[in-house]
Amino acid sequence: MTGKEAIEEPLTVIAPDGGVNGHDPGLSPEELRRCYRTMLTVRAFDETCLKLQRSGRIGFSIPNEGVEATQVGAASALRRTDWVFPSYRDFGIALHLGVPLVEMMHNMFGNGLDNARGRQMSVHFTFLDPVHFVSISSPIGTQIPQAVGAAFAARSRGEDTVVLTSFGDGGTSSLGFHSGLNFAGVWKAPVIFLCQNNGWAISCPASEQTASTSYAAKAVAYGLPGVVVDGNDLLAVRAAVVEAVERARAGGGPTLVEVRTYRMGGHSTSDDPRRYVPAEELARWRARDPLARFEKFLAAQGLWTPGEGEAMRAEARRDVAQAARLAERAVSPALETLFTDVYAEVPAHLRAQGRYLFDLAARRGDAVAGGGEFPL
Amino acid sequence: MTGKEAIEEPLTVIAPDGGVNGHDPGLSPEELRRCYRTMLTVRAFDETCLKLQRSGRIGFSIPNEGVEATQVGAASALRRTDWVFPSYRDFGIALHLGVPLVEMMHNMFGNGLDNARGRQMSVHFTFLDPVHFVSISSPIGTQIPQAVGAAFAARSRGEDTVVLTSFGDGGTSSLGFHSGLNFAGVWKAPVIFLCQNNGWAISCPASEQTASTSYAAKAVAYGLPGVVVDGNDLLAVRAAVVEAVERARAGGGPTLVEVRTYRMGGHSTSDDPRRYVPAEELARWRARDPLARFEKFLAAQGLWTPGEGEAMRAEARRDVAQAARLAERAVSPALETLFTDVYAEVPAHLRAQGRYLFDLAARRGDAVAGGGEFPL
Amino acid sequence: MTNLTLLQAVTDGLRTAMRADPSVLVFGEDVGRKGGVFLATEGLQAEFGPERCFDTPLSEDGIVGTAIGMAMNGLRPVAEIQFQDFIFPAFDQLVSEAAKLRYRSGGQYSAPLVIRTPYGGGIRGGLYHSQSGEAYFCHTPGLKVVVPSTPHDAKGLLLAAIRDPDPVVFLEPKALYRTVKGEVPAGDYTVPLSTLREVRAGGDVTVFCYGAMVPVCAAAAETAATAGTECRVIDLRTLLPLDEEGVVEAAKRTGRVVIVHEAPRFGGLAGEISAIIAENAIEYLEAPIKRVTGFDTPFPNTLEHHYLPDERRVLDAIELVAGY
Amino acid sequence: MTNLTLLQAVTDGLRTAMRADPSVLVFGEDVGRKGGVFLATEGLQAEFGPERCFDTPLSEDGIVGTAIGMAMNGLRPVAEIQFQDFIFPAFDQLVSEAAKLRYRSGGQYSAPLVIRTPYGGGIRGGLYHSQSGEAYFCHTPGLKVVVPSTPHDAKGLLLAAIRDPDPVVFLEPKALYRTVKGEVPAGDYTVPLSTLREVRAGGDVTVFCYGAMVPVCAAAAETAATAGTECRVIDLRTLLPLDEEGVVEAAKRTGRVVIVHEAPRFGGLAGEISAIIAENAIEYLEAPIKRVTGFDTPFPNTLEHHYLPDERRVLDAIELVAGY
Ligand SMILES: Cc1ncc(C[n+]2csc(CCOP(=O)(O)OP(=O)(O)O)c2C)c(N)n1
Ligand SMILES: Cc1ncc(C[n+]2csc(CCOP(=O)(O)OP(=O)(O)O)c2C)c(N)n1
Ligand SMILES: [Mg+2]
Ligand SMILES: [Mg+2]
Repeated sequence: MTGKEAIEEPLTVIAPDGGVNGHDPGLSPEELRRCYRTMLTVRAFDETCLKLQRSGRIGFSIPNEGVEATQVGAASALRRTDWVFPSYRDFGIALHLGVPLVEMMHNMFGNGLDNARGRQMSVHFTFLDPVHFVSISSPIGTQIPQAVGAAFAARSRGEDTVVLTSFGDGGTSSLGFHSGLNFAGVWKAPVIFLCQNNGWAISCPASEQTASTSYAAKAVAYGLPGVVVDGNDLLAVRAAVVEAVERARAGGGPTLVEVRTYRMGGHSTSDDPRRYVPAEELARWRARDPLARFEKFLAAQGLWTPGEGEAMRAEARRDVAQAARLAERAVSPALETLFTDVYAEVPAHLRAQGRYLFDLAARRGDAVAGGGEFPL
Repeated sequence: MTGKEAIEEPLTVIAPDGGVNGHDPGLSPEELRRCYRTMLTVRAFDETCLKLQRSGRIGFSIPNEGVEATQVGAASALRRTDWVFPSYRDFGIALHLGVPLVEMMHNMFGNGLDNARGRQMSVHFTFLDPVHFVSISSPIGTQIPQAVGAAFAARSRGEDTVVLTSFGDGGTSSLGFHSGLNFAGVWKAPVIFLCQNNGWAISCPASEQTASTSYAAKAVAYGLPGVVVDGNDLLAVRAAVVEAVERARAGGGPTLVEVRTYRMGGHSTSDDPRRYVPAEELARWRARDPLARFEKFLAAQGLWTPGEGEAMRAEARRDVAQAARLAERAVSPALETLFTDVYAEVPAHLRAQGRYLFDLAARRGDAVAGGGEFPL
Repeated sequence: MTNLTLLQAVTDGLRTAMRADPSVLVFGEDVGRKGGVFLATEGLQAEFGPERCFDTPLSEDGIVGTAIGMAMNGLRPVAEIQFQDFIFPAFDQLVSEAAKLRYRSGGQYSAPLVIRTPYGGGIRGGLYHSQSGEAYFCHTPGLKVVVPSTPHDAKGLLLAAIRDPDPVVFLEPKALYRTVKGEVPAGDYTVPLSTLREVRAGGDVTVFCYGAMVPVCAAAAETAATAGTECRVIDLRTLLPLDEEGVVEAAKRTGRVVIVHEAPRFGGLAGEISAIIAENAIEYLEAPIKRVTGFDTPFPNTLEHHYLPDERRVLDAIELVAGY
Repeated sequence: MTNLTLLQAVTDGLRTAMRADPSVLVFGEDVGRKGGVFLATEGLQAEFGPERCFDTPLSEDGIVGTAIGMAMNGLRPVAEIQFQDFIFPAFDQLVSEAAKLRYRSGGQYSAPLVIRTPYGGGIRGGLYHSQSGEAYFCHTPGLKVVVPSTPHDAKGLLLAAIRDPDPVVFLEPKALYRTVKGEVPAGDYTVPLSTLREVRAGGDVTVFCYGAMVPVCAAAAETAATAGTECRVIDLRTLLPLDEEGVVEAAKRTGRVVIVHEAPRFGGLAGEISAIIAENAIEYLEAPIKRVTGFDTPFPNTLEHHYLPDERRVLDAIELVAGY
């Protein structure tokens, strides 16, 4: 007798020629094109944010180039009533579930219309509707046990809501991974653990993150099913997540899905991956671009032509540019937001600190912004 | 292809009739009898400490009844130059590696001769020789990554020292388990992870600690070999640990050894296991007493008769009683020990606090001990 | 009204909260079958079932992390950390997550949870079953920190904490669990957070304290009174958010202040209290602001009674500031 | 002597320590190939090889836990925590283990390690790349806490910390990494721990500060001087063990005190400094002890310049106590 075994042979659906030999993605032509459109928007968002950061108009961004199929494939398996506990590299999940672009841009600029009131660094999104896309925090892995708790709560009310939490290869070394997966296993909580193995944790290669033969194999330690999926294949990711979601809704408990993809950009707009990423490795993955892969599939289905693709890409760029323009014009957060939302009610000591700050500004003028740059 | 598999069929050597069909334990008759003698001393120590605690002469003790074979079997596989990062239920490991009984009793009484100067609760031993039996702390699992670091250091000097760290079934849920095994896997550190699955984490049954099919299976998550051993079979434990030690010395890296045994006493002398342990479960394990098992083996080898056993048991009890008498008579720790060993040198503010305390005692008399009882 | 120990009052508070609100649940290590190592949750699993009172695997990070997720999604988790000394594996979830969730999400998400945990010395628990870590939590904006010292407050403050919209660290003075008894209303009531309690009236010296130090200070005050020094003893009860105006006002009344806690002095809460007074009432002070605290060392075992502030030490400080 | 930034001085200190002692090694997240996210360890892997400078898996608990074991067994680990905000997963290893090992083992075992970590605001890093957690470490007996504010001290204090027999948390003011430059001796030297540094002489007001607040306070002092108020600015440098006699003596000299740090006020180190003074120099005080600190909230992002103490706020406090 041996421990539960993880399936480490990556699941693939879309062949290099775009064929899927009979696989039914379970999506209408419109939905398939919407998946493609979301991926285009994610990429356009990346391009725009890089320009904005380079020109100093936003401080920081996180590239999603290369992981679009993972984000959209996973999102396509969820309902809006489900909850997402994301990491900072899950832009496409929120977008595909219906969060308006401009709301994300408000966050990128940290302006007064940002849901987080400009309190967080950019890409640390928080959304309550149309979907619970839970406030992202920087510490790696903390969202994992939280997702398990939220799933426990949903089930305790008899809902069939499932919770998807996403993290990277580096995230598997965090405390939250260990406690979260262990509690989920014991509680049979309706959670999908989406491990996005994108090859790197900043400059630490996935191969040095653990001696485990795969990240999916870590499921064995918690008595969960674990699978590996080709993350550049939108339909494969979708298929694996759909299966995990169905298991969770049916009371079958959690699943660990390891998605094999690649971070084609740097860790962030402040990172220079050429310091550590082998050029040939990057080239190998560029040849496996998830968008090109999906275009081949759509073309084979008669749902895509280069011309249509170009038109959609231009449209996506326009949408993103438009959202950026709106967000850049928006007001800055009000000074009061320094003291609100620390507690449900502003306590006496924070009211006093607020009065002091306003009085100080009146007597000695406003504070001036410094020039510090984010290194990563 | 699947993840490394753990061997979950428990390794056994000593048959119910005491036979080992040809297995060579690799120990001389004297050494075999010494193993037995150590187990007797462990049990005598338990009995004495329970009496001492009940009569209020010590505050607290941790029963080892049931896990003696695990402790001695593991210790018998080590050299005195190896390091041990133990838990609080590893009394027999220190004893078998040559730590004098009286030194342990000094700790049980928290007296001035205790290596820890009476600063720690009893059973929180610390020894530097004859073996590095590293200062035990109460927080579960913290010793695990420390053991990995100590092993890394030994190897960095080219030593063939190995490090054994011991923890319980509950300990596998700790942060230290996750970080320690993961780092050890990546570093191929010469460490033996001894997981003592004794059925319970205080009142939490091993079955509720994790959904994993075994604790050994958790090795898969870190790319380590994992094995399960019958922990009431001294020779089986020894065989498994010897194999792990040889692998580590040879540069083959760490091993996770899950030992299946049973905590026949309560969690501690303050715990009442009848509140939660099913009587029949206890009875089942009492029938598998590790001492009786080893006696059968020794008898089969012509190394033991009931008479000899009785004589040795009486001798063990005398030794323990003698050590207790000495320790109880020893002086209490000096007041200065409140302020020393916080840093290598006593800093100014602690010298000042010490002066204050002495001056206060001079002016207002000594502090009086309170009557608080330890609940667990 | 019934006469209960502080421990029984905690259990009564939990039972009352669980009866009043089905979204309240209790979990942690050994709180189910065993009823907690101090038996604070005894009988709850029997009454409310294993769905609402259960044991968890041995991970404080998991306990607090899952509690946050539950609280985000409509439950009112009351998690027990077996000893405050063992809360540190959950420190990241408490400090980085529970404390900051409402702020960083612009109020979209919050974590109305309670972490109950026994703290302090007096049971011969050594380094790891005796610590008083309140200062760590008090320096963490977004958390609330509550410490009862009587059975009445233990139940009333616990009920207030469970119904509070923000995360509360509820520190239970284990030394008082069975040593103090008092009248406790049978029904449902709350003691509002962030309010001080006058333990004893007196016009000469103000003594600030909380938790297990309250009876010690009260006893010292009685002894001081026999020598003619009348102390006003204030139980802070809620350490964060603290009633700072109340503290300043109480300091001004006597101009002579003693602050007492078990935790080490350096960086302890007494420093904050002292600084609030030195910032807002300096001209009223007629003596040094005296602190009586644990020493700046780990917590000892055999000599713990020399480490813990006792009546002797508090009295010494009272006489010093009174006679200054 | 060479003119280096504070960041270069840190790297120089690490290189000097590694050259002098083969048991010194440097590890953490991204410190190898990449040379650290701030490039503080740049070039070390190239010079000393991956055995002495290497990356670890993403676990602060593992980093500090293994560092303790290495230190116990003869190595001198210098571990980097990428941002101080991410040290909390290692809080248990730091507080329960590194800080208490020598004490609980009667001196048989000790953990002479250094945890280097960038702290503080000024880089638009938001809640989790800006915090100043020194008070958490300062309330932990057994740890030493060091904060340099000049290139010279950064190298000299780091070398002293690496050679110190006890565990040191070495907090590097990231806001000063590239903004301050100064003369740094080329060779090997140490700046003794637990000593204060006079940044500026002055007889009217004493300003205590450390880390990134030192240049802010120095600038405010210059401005105050133009209006006739001379401030004595003291850089605390080592927060634990603090030179308390030095602090008290400095407070007595002027009788007017301002204490400045970035961390939130409540439970912050300024409270401790204030209390030490109110306990030992009350009769010398001629004004309230003023604290200028971060607000009692999480760290903001867009508005961080309103949160951080600046020259305006320090000057305001100086004038208040000077004119009291
Ligand atoms: C607890 C913690 N430690 C360190 C960091 C700094 N950090 C930010 S991202 C990152 C790498 C994460 O890698 P991975 O989990 O693979 O996610 P990816 O960025 O590749 O999507 C690190 C070390 C952090 N945010 N939190
Ligand atoms: C971090 C931490 N949490 C909780 C405790 C309280 N505690 C002491 S022993 C124990 C159970 C340990 O069970 P296991 O690891 O199986 O070891 P065993 O006692 O069975 O040998 C618990 C929860 C602790 N010491 N440390
Ligand atoms: Mg990654
Ligand atoms: Mg156990």
